[in-house]
Amino acid sequence: MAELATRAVPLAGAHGGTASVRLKPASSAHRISLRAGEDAVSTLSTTLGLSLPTQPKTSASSGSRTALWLGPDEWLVIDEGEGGLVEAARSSGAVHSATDVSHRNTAILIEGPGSSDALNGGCPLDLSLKAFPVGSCARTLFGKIEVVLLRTGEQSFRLECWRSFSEYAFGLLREAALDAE
Amino acid sequence: MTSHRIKGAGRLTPARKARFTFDGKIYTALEGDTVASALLANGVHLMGRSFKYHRPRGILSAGAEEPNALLDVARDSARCQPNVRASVQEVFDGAIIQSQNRWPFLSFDIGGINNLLSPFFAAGFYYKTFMWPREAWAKLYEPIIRRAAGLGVAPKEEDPDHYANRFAHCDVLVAGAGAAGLTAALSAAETGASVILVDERAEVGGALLFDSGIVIDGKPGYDWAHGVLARLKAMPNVRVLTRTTVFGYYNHNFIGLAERVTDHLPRPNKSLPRERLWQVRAKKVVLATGAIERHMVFANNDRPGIMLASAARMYLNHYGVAVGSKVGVYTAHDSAYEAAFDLKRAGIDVVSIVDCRAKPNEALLSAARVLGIEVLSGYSVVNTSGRLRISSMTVARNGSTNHRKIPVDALLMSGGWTPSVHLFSQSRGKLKFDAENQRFLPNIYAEACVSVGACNGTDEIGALLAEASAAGGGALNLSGESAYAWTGGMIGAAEGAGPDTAVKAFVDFQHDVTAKDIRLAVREGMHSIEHIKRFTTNGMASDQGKLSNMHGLAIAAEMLGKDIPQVGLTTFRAPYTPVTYGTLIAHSRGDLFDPARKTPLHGELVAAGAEFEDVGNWKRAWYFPRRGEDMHAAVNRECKTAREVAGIFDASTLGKIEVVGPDAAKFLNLMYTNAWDNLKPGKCRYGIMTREDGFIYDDGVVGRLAEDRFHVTTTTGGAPRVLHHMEDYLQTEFPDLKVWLTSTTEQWAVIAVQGPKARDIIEPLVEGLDLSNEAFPHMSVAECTVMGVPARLFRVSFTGEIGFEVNVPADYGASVWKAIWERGEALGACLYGTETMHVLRAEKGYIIVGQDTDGTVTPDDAGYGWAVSKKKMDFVGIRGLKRPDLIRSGRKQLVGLLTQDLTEVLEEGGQIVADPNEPKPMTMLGHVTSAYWSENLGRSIAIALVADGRARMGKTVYIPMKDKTIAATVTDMVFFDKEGGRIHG
Amino acid sequence: MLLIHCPYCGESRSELEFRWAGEAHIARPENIAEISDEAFAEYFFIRDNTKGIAWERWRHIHGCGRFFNTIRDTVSDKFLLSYKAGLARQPVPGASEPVEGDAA
Amino acid sequence: MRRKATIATRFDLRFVWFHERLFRLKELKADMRKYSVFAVAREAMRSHKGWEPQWVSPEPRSSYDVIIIGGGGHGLGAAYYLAKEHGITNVAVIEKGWLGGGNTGRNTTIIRSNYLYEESMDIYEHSLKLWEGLSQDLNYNVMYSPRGVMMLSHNTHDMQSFKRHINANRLYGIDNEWLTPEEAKKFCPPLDISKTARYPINGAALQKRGGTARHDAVAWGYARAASDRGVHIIQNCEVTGIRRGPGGEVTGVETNRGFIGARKIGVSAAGHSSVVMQMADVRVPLTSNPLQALVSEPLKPIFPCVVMSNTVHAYISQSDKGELVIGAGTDQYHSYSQTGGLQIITHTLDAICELFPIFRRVKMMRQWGGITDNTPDRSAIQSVTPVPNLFVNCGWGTGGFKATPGSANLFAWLIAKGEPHRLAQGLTLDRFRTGRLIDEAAAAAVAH
Repeated sequence: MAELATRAVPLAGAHGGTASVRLKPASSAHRISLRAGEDAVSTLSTTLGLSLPTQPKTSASSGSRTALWLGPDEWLVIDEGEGGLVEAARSSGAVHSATDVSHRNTAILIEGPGSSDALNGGCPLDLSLKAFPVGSCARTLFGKIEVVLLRTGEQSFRLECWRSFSEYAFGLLREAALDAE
Repeated sequence: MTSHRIKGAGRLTPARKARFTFDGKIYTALEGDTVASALLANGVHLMGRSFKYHRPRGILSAGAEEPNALLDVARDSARCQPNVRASVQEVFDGAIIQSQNRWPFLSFDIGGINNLLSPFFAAGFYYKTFMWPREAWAKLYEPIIRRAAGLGVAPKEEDPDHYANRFAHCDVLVAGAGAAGLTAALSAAETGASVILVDERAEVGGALLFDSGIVIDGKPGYDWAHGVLARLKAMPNVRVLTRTTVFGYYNHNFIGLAERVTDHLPRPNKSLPRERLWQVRAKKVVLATGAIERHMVFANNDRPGIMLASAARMYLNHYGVAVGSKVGVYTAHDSAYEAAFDLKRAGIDVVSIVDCRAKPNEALLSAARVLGIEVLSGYSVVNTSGRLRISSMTVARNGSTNHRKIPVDALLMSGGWTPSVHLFSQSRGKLKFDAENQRFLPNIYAEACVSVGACNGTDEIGALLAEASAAGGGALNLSGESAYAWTGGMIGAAEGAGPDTAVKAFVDFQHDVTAKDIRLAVREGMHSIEHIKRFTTNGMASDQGKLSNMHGLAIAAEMLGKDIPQVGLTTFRAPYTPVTYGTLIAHSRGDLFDPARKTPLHGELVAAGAEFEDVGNWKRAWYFPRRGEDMHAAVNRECKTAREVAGIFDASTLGKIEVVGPDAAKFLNLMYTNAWDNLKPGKCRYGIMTREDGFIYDDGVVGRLAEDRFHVTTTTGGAPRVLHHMEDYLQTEFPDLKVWLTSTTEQWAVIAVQGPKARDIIEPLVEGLDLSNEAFPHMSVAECTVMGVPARLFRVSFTGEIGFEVNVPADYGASVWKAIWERGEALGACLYGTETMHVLRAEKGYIIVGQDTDGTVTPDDAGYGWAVSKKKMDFVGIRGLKRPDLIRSGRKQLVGLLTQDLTEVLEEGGQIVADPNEPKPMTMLGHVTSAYWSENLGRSIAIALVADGRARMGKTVYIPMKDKTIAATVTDMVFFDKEGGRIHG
Repeated sequence: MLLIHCPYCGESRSELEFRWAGEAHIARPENIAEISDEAFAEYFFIRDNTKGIAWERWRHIHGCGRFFNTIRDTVSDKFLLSYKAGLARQPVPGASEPVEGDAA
Repeated sequence: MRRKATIATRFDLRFVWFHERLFRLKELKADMRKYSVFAVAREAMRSHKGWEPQWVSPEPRSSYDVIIIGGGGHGLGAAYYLAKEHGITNVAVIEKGWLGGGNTGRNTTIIRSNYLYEESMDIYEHSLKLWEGLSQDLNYNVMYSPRGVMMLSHNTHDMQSFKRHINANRLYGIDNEWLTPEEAKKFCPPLDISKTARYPINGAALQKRGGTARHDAVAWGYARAASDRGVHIIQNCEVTGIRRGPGGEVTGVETNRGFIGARKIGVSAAGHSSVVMQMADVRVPLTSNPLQALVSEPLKPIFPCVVMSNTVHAYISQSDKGELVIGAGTDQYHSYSQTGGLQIITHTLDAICELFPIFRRVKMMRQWGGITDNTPDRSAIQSVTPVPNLFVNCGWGTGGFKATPGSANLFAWLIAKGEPHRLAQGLTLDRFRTGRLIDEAAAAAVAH
């Protein structure tokens, strides 16, 4: 038996932020890009153990899992627990596509009163609580990269991006945080 | 402090002082002073030189429209800023300020000779001369002109300051915080709307800062403004941005703001940005941008000490500074009277009000009488004198030649007020001409936007407050009154500006455009206002015609005998005032200019000593030099080792798309020229993608993992556009297919192991898969376990050797790479980079899309005609490929080239000819697309696109270089292992 | 910078998130392999390039990823309507007469 | 007052005398139409009262031999060359707005000819040769300034592409040379050539004969020279229809000033070409996009040449007035609005400041947009059309200014002879049917 591979996560040791905006890399998570037609939503919801959101900009959570609506037939499902997302989707028997993107994406957690200001340093979305309440999510832009943004609390966000863009995302957040109120 | 600051006047605190230098001399200012008010307080009127004639110039205005007093303001050698308007820049302690466009001194400037030569330098003179001899323009005239032109000097060092950006959204954005803007903002805010209120000055108030005659809700205007400000600041739905310019009004209520954060601070906190760009999307925009006072156009109206009446009033009422001790007034509008009254009440000698109107407002005349100010109505100022500051004005009754010279040290002028419709125009709203008041006003709106107050032609305070309150959407009930109702105004040349003589009556101060220049332009056939502007440069200076446009238009209209609207108005463009590049760029510089993408193996590559190259956004390992090796030596070693033992390569940047669904094969059939339904799970195939035009768009190996799942690879640079292209067809043309696409480029770290010992290297790390040739032959794919993690293993080769591509989840990539390299190193393998990859594939004649092809190459041109299915009824490109030019003979085809001198490596991009002795222009057959030294073959090799290339096999062609001509023989493209046995082990 | 309504996201978002995708309702010929050179040139190259009301495609590429159609005035750059891909060419809102056009 | 004027006049005379001695000029024509230093000096002494209109704007005749639709550089130039080289003077140029008000007056004035394909080299080099003598030919100083156009290479792909261009140009007789980063820095001192830059510079291609010219002067110079030869220049006249005869041939144009007959019509309407062509039921493969540009405040000379980088999308030079003239990219959508998004400007400026970090404190003074007409292969169209006697010149995209004299000259030939000149044979509409494209974009990412 060969030795076992060890894991090296992006943004290891990255730190930054200010008193009003705290930045930290999220821990590793399981993720799938889930694609399916309308007819498969309810069975997939059952086997995944959460109800896949069907409204734009919304997410749904259950236990360690969160499903983010990204498009009319597309969800990003994140599991911060044991995983098994691909298998769960497969067990539905519905026609769908579940592709493991656990390592493609990485996430940065942004917390504090200035978090929306810092994000608006590069994100063109209206991040006021009225337009983007807790639980909202969207694929959008942050500076020159594409990200998926999830509002986890009034003053906290999770920013998902592809791993090779994570240094840029963290760097821009670090600089924008300096300018956040 | 000095004799020009009047005790008790103004709103600055005498105890709070700041020191600065101007042209090396130390001066004292008060906190809150602008550079202009501080210099005036010190008796300094001469602040600059004009662009063309180098005429002495002083401060003209107290705001953003300033055309004359442009200075260089610095903190240190890197933080220096040219062309700063003295009327806008606040003084800070330690500021180093210098005048511009003069040599050797501001008071004695050699360039002033241009003023004497001015008869020669009429508008457009340069189009008529400087043409002989032909070479002299670029060699002699232009360098002289260029040296003479330009105002400030660009900084020589990189800007050490940083800038910030903020996207924002609001219900109502209010531009301008004068009486109208404050009212609109308060009205909107009280309805609960989110409001952003913006003003370019350090303080809110707008005209209330100088206009002492306005009372709102029973309070002096200034006090009322600050009361409203306090209320707004206490509201959570309101953001007030001062020192912030609304510089651009873009599509769909997208508004650009530039906020000056630190330029007024003596020692700014380093964490603060110098300026902040706000990009605001507003549901509604309220324009409350006020109006700008016009100057009068008369002879020598540009001497230092001559300024707008409202500016003098601002310097007095807000800054407590007297702009002169013997002051004359020349006006066509009532407002200048109030300036005169304020000055007189402050104890300044106002010698005369010269009003070119025959019958000024009776109330003003009587007020003047009470104050003891002489009013000369029906008179004009026809000239001035004074070298570096005005010393007298010459007045004459209109129509009379009897002149009277009156000594003055300042002359205030007012031609009335021009509504600031710049932002309205930028929004593409249509203006209408208000003939009665000779002004353009907003008429048809193009955006969700409303103009209020002076910029809308609403001058009366009560009406203004009501209009602004309604615009805000609320219902404030404010009362307002002003001391006098204003009437009057004129545009165009006043008496004493001509009619058409050698007199210099300035229309555009900065560019030295005079009334006679405008007339000359019309005489020369420039009848469109845009032609007049471009011919004379009127309105093209850094103030963009804020003062000059209307005058220029009126003079042209008079010359043409047309109404002003018929002559037109030049287009207002963003920015309203100049905006620093650094602000517009904000964070996008250095590392944040453009993301540099690194693979999961990057750290390992760095540790192994790799040199990197940029490929698209990626940093890729180029080669791995060992001690003492240059690139050539390293690549030669890598090439040899890879073929003799094995090489290990980071292929993670290859684009990957997971194509999943019951119709996956059907979809790929349409997207690639090849057929896919007959590819069995566990097998791979090289695919070529064309667009409808039939030219090669991308290529890559596609592995079928299951009936309904394909792992598609693309070129490194092509990944995003290929996915977009596929989505386009899937969503638009073939929406009924049940298949989905997911980018997995970054999910996998890809380690290519190539060479005779490739299998030996990876075998011990792989579980659950028999890697033998029989069980896992060339072009196989399988899911397995590598070092305990789920992996996808490809048996593929881009080198012609036995090859594997190990795909493991990216986080495990570095660990697996380390293990593979540990085994590889022990067996004598090497790491290799993109350069060696290029050589090895060229030895085998494998093409690189984008290097050997360029968007004009068909699969057949590239020698890949076999990859185009003949059986398929349809695929993207099927029709384009059959067009006449794509099937004609004589097309350029990819072939091999062998130089007759083995050691001669061709230049990539070298052009190929059949007859090296043909005179220029020569007939080119094609070009060298790839060329390398092949250590394995002991000679140079090349790939080239050559017209009719395959028919030229064995023939000699020539590559003429700058210093020599190289002969080469056309061959097929496979240079190494022609039989292709090695790939199968 | 345009503000574009995405019919799938149900709201208007910044142009930054979108990619323009050319004129709408140009169907790929069913029998594309058989059409003439002229017909192919017409399909692949020729566009109306309308000055005025134009039907066009956009993709919410950095949002929901969907292609959709819009009606936009190419002189004012105002959007008059956004609608989902696959729907027939929609009439101009507020126009009194139906606009001619194929339902592709 | 009077005394001062005398001093100035005396000085002017001395200046003229000096000028004359320096260049031994012999031309002393009294003809008021002729521009020269003497004419300027003479006028200086009488307050410039003697200048005549540069071009005359007569009432349109009922018909012309040729009508050119579009009064930009290309259209005015074509009229000039029709008169000068083909003896066809019964010509009108019809412009819906003011002369040179389209892309002629809105571009960043870059001139070069170092293109890749023979079809492109032919026309752009023909153009460059005409630029070199244009001021003298027109008797109008268009300020052609061959200060050098330097295109930056940032990676291996750029280098391969540039060397392909350089070699092709050399064999074709067009100057274009490879510079090392150090040589590039020497030619343009503000350039940052540090290896640590995000997109380090690994070399550059320099065309020394490339440069800039004064855009407005090109339109005015052609207008004046054409007018001198009898061409009618009709502004504020919008074509609303193209009338056809029984054989389908053109017979004239409907305009907002009535019908004007024509035996031949040449359309040279840049961004509006497809609109005009549709009046004759001809569809051309064009997309009109906003293209933006901007200038800085005027600065003392700091930038000696023209620099372009296709990789980071930046185009910059400094005008004689001292403004940094910067070309931005095209907006993505088709539009006739002549405005574009702020993001295009910011993207261009961050590229400029990456190459020239010292410019970060410089200020943008004015931004604007034009309408570029882009073809699928980013090469121009100069062609006969399916309609007899209707000719089209369009699709110059972002490269139209540099092509002005060459395009105008060859378009005049096309109209006069009814068939393309040898140098413009590849530019016909037929290439979209045959697939024989001239794909400069495919070869070099952006043609500018």
